[in-house]
Amino acid sequence: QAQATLTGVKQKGYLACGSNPALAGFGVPDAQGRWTGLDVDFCRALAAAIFNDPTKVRFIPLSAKDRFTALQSGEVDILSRNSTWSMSRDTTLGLDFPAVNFYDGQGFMVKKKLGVTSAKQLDGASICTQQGTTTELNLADYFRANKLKYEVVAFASADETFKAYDSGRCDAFTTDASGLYSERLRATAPDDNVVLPEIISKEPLAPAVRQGDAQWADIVRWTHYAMLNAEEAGITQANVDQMKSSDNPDVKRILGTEGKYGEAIGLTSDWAYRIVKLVGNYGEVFERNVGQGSPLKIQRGLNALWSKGGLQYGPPIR
Amino acid sequence: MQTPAPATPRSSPKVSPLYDPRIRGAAYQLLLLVVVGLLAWTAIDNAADNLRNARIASGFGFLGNTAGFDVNQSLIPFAAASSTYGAAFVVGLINTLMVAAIGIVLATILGFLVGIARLSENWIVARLAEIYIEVIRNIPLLLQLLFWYIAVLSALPSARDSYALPGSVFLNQRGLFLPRPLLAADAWALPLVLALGIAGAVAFRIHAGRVQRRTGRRLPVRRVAALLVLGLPLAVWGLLALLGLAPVTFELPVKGTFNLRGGLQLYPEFVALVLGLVIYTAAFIAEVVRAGIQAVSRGQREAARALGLQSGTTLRLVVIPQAMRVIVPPLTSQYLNLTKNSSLAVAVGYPDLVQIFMGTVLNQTGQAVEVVAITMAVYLTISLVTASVMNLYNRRVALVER
Amino acid sequence: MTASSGLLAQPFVRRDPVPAAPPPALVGGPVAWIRRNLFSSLTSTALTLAAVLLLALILPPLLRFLVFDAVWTGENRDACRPEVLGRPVGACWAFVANKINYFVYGSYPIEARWRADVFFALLAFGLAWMLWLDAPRRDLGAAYFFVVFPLASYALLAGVPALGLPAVPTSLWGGMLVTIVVSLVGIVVSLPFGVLLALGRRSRLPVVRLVCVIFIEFWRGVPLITVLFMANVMLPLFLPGDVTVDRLVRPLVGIALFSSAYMAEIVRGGLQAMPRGQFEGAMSLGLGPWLTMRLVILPQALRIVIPGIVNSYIALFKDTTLVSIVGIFDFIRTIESARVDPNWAAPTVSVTGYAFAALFYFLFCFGMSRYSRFVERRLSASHAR
Amino acid sequence: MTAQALPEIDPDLAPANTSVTRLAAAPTVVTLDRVNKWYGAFHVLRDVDLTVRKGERIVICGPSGSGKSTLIRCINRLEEHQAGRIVVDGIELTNDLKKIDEIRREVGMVFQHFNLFPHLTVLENCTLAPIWVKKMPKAQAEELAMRYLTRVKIPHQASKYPGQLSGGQQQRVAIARSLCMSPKIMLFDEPTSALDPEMVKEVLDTMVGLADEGMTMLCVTHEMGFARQVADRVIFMDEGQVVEVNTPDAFFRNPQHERTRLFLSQILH
Amino acid sequence: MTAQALPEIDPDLAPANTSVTRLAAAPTVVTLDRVNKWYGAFHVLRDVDLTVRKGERIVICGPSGSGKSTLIRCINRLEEHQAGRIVVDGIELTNDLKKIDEIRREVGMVFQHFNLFPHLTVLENCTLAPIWVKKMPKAQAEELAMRYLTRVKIPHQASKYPGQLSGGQQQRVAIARSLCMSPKIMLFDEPTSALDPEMVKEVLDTMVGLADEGMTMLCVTHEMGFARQVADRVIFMDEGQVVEVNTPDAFFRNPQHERTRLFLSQILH
Ligand SMILES: Nc1ncnc2c1ncn2[C@@H]1O[C@H](COP(=O)(O)OP(=O)(O)OP(=O)(O)O)[C@@H](O)[C@H]1O
Ligand SMILES: Nc1ncnc2c1ncn2[C@@H]1O[C@H](COP(=O)(O)OP(=O)(O)OP(=O)(O)O)[C@@H](O)[C@H]1O
Ligand SMILES: [Mg+2]
Ligand SMILES: [Mg+2]
Repeated sequence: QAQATLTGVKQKGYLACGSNPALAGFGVPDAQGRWTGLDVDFCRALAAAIFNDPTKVRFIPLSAKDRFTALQSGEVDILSRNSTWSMSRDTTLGLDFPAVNFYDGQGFMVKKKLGVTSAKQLDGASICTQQGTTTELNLADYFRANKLKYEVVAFASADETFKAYDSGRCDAFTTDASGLYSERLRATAPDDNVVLPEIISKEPLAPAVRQGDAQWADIVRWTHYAMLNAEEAGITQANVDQMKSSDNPDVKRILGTEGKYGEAIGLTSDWAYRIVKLVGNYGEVFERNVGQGSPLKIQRGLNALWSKGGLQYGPPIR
Repeated sequence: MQTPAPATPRSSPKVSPLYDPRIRGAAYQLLLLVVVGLLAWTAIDNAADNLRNARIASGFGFLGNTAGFDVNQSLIPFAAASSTYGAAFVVGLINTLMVAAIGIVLATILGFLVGIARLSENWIVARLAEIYIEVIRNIPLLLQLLFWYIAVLSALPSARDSYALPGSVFLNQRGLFLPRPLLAADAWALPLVLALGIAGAVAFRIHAGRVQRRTGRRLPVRRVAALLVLGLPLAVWGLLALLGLAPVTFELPVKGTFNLRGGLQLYPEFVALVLGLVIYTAAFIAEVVRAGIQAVSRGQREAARALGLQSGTTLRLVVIPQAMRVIVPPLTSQYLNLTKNSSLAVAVGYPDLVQIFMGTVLNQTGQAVEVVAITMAVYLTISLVTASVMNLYNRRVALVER
Repeated sequence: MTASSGLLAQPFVRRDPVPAAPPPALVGGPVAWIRRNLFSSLTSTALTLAAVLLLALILPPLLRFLVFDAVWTGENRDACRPEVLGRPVGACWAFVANKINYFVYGSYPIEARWRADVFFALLAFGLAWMLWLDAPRRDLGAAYFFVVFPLASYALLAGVPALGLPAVPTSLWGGMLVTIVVSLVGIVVSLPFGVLLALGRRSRLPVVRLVCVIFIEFWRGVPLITVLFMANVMLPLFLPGDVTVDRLVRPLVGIALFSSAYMAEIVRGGLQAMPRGQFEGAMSLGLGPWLTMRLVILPQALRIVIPGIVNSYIALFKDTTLVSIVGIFDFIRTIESARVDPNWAAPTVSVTGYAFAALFYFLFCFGMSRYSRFVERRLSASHAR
Repeated sequence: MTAQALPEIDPDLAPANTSVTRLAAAPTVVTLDRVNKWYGAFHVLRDVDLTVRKGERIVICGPSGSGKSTLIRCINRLEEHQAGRIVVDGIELTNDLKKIDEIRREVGMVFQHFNLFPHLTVLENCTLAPIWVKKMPKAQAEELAMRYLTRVKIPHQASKYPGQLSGGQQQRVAIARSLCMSPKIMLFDEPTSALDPEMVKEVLDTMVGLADEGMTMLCVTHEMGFARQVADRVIFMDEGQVVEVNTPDAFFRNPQHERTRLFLSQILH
Repeated sequence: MTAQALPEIDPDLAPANTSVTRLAAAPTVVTLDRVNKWYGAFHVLRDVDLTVRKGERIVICGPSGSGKSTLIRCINRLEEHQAGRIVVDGIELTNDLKKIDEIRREVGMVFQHFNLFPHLTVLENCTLAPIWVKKMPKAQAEELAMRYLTRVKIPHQASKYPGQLSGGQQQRVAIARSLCMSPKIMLFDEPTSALDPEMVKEVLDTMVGLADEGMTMLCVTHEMGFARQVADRVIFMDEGQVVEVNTPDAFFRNPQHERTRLFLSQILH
């Protein structure tokens, strides 16, 4: 029964994707219910690979608190909701994190007028955070390690947390750096806030699936790698059709014109072609949602390809 | 007189089991038991299956694990590094009970005031009380809590430009800062005097009762008691102060980099929660009080007045004792409601049981079943204990009827 | 007085009746009224002054905020920023006006919103039928409200592709629509269940009674929010692994269980108020226990508890706000998420949103509570007959 | 001390009217045989024996708390007896639900407080049982109800609610309601004691009319005029026992038991 | 249009009994002088004049709503009058709270519905006012209470609660409770009308006993036997006015006013 995720998805005719309803750049619906974001596009890529139709996704808004139960209970097929891959989650929650689609780290945002330039100066500050996150734990560790005092104010939802910070309840707001940029957009006066340089934790954000369905985990994993490999090979949404006739063996294997790699994971051999054609390669998705093409303007940084000094490394398709 | 023998034997005739109410009853009950049992068994079986499939650990062992997160408002020492999830549970429970206790006291006071005002002969006071009751009762508590939280936050100055009130009291977005009283090591005299004062007041009360029974004279119990309980310790304190000793020192809040440090801090979350709960519950209590007072018939009051009892005495000896019988049961359920409603703390970020335990702990451990069960058990226990105490009380005060 | 001693034991017969006279000025007239009701004693005078002072403190700023300094029109946050307008800004009604569709429908697809409108109309029709005490065929009304209407609403809102109504996943529902759906499901489900539980609690059979008592007291003993959490995280666990429950349905299950327990106690009150003679009258006519219950006892008991039911509906309606905490986009949640919209980042937007919500809930609940009082009076009047 | 039969008729106790001849051949419809009943530890009915012939009219009287109501409520099983036998119309009352239903269909009962259904109109009160118990078509049930309402002289009130009627009218509706089930036996439990004096008569007249038509009746009442006029036998109860049974004439003229004499001296003027 | 004076006594109306001589020299304890009272716009007492001598027993009767209760409730200021003077025991009733308290101590009142305090025992009901108003030591108050409870023949019920007593017993406790304040005047407002017939007598007997001891009494009642037996004067009220005043004998034998005659014809048999 645990093996059957792909079959189940095909039967339903859509992919149930647990997503963040309120994180600009990663997952957020607009007033018409159209979802955008990096995590959201990952689900679309999956749907493209499975159905050849990126719209066959239902996004299920999940809070930090109920995201894992939603996945465990089978309510969603995949949790693509900026979740940190940690050992305890991997081992005790019955989850698998097939691939890291965003390397992040926890940071702080403060009001400019405080004149603070480093997290080390936050001794005695009030800090707003969201409950039930690794953020909450990292925060405790960081201040303990640096022998600083602080007061934590924890809220159930990201909205509340940020609004409390914005209205002055806290001196600092902490979450993953990506989140900091995205939340800053919502501040009453975005430019009055600065993100401090310290990154106090490793936050590999990864889509999660239920443990025990190796095939499904492979599909998720290789969907991400296909997007990486496509970027590396220079295949983009715009040129993918021309590339189909390329005679570069790497490109041929990726686009399924040579070999039947996709069938090994229960998909069709043109699965990666569908992804790039319908959603784009990793770089495109990144830039569109969080990079220079977006209001967030996050640098590629750790998320650059390995060949450009980053950590995103797609194992070869062969 | 003769007794003619009955024409028919007096054996009990057979009853078709289909129409025997006892058998039917047993069958219904058995059926219900089977259905309930089946439901429970399926649920448990499914849960066990699901947990196994999801590879979630079960059991209460997690309570001993280190929590790793911090809580800003705790009456017991709590540190992320060393405290366990069990300790987090205790912190949440204490915070819940504290809010409930403070809320109950304040809501009772406000509720009685409003309830009495509602019956005031003064038209405008009665109307104001009525408007208060109607408006507050008809707006969801959650909305009121959010409103108070936002209103409290946005009305207050930032930490750097705190309002400074007399007596080293500060008010800002981080809360209300009061001097924290610290008892000096050699100040044992003060609590002692306080205890003596209370003991004295109790003794005087008993004495006054005896005098009254013997001579009919009434001693000024309340005044003497106030003097003993408040006046005596103050006098001793003053005396010590004159001698140059300081039995109580105050830790004053002082400005830190970001915020005031030291002193006693009342957090805005706490204030908003208590404010919201008190204002909301008081509206209901006011209705309870009004109904209770109105339930005492006019005749009772008239009879007392006709006997020459003055209005104060009438209220104290005739109206209130009778009103209390009517008031106490619904009042208790309002207390229970307040306690249960304190779980809305989660909406304003006050770390109560639900917020810490059902929120943070559940998320960090993933042990939903255990955490939800424990939390519900706590509230259930509170409810059941209160209900049984109430039943005892009701039995004690129930009017004796023919 | 003259010669009153002469009155002693003197017979007397009144030959000229004293006509009724109007009361002296003290009794009637506005001045007397004011004196009697506002300044009857020293305390009263002090209270009056205090009350007037309180009003003077509260009313002007309130009115200024809600009306005089309020902003009524505008397209974005600039409309409500004091530094842009150059004057103090009160409530930002422009924000509400701008977001009103979101508050009403949530993210319900625009092209399908007419379906929600039809739902509202069907609801209003059903409510009018049920609540208007002199309406014809109220039994049909009940059937409509408890059977036809729920089915029709489900078909309308969720959609039936076979009938040409495309499916709308519940994750898109929101705003007042969800608030009303949630509270309606609560009431529609809790009434029959409440009746069953109440009957069970009064049963002669000890096991039935015990099961019902435990069920009722359990739900009444825990806060709704824990019930919602439970429904949210535990319900899926209790179901077989391949069965999933819609996210909107989960809190509905919690609310239905919770309100059934409260409803059961209300209905039990009505059953207890039924005199024994009604049972006996029916039994002696040969009606069996079930017929007696259905034809004689329940119709009367339910009528007695209409005010109680309405009150519990008010409570339920207010309580549905809690579903926002478990992530359902009800009315409160739409306000919450709209107020953090950076397009509308202005100082008074949050408070305006809450004020609007408060107004909405107040009007609804106050209307219902007045209605329940009206029914109560009607009932007691008909008893006095 | 028995109630039934009176096989050898003591000439002094013999009923003066014709009821003996009228009833001699009639079949027995109700038999109580050493019926005992307890409420908890309280012994309310002690060895009660009683035989009622078809068409017989019996008045039961006795001081308050003597068990009169309990006795007649046992006959249609509103109360359960714990020892002895009760046979109604050939059916013995046991726990058998089916038989109880059957008996209740045969036995009509009129209560002190009418127990009309206030949420139904007078007509609906009367047609409820015929429609639901006898499965009679509605039109036919209404016709039947109107017949009996005419009989108790309130056909024009049919569409009113019980709350709109006077006590006497309500009691007459209650009688009509029972009659609609065409019962073989009617039980009356102090049918006039909750009525204002001026309404007693209208109800008693209705009952006399019923008696004249030969209905078998057991009636708990203190209306001695009624007893004299229609009763075949008067039964006097005290402390759960049948103390004296006699014709009304003999009962009032010459009570045998001292308890009876005491009771009569209290209620007669 | 007044009540007083009638200087020439119509011989036919002259009182027949000895109360004139008994009371001739007694001081006046209650004087009502053109008392008027309104409830809102409703004129409930109209120009009422009344003088009560010490030891006099007055019965007030009249149709429902005629203002009888209002009248006697004005005498201990349970209701406020708006025009005219009321003087009780030499003290005029004004808004002066102190004087009101004083008068209430002198005037006992017994209500139709007893108004005992259900949360206190019979004894506590009786001792409450002596202890709290007269500041009597508890033991003494209890002794006093027991004396009066004995007087009304229920000393053995002292430790019960009012809810455990019958109506007649409760009313007697209410009388004892009033007596414990040693009032100079007793007001009764239909003291027996809420009682079952068999209990009326025990309460009336108690009141007759009080009258025999010379208590000044104003009693609203329709118990005509009582009026005949003890009243010095009967006052008939209608529509807020005193319509007729006479000795009981003359009042019942030969009512003068047609309204009185009508009333008497309704309540006497
Ligand atoms: N359900 C009951 N439980 C316990 N005792 C009962 C019950 N019903 C009646 N009794 C007692 O049984 C006795 C006989 O009651 P029953 O009603 O038969 O008397 P009755 O002769 O009809 O009196 P009445 O003239 O007052 O109607 C009374 O003492 C009564 O208190
Ligand atoms: N508090 C009040 N407010 C307004 N009207 C009142 C009030 N109390 C009594 N009344 C009216 O005043 C009139 C006289 O009332 P009162 O009780 O004195 O009559 P009564 O002669 O004692 O009648 P009864 O025999 O019914 O007791 C009645 O019409 C009554 O309705
Ligand atoms: Mg993280
Ligand atoms: Mg009166």
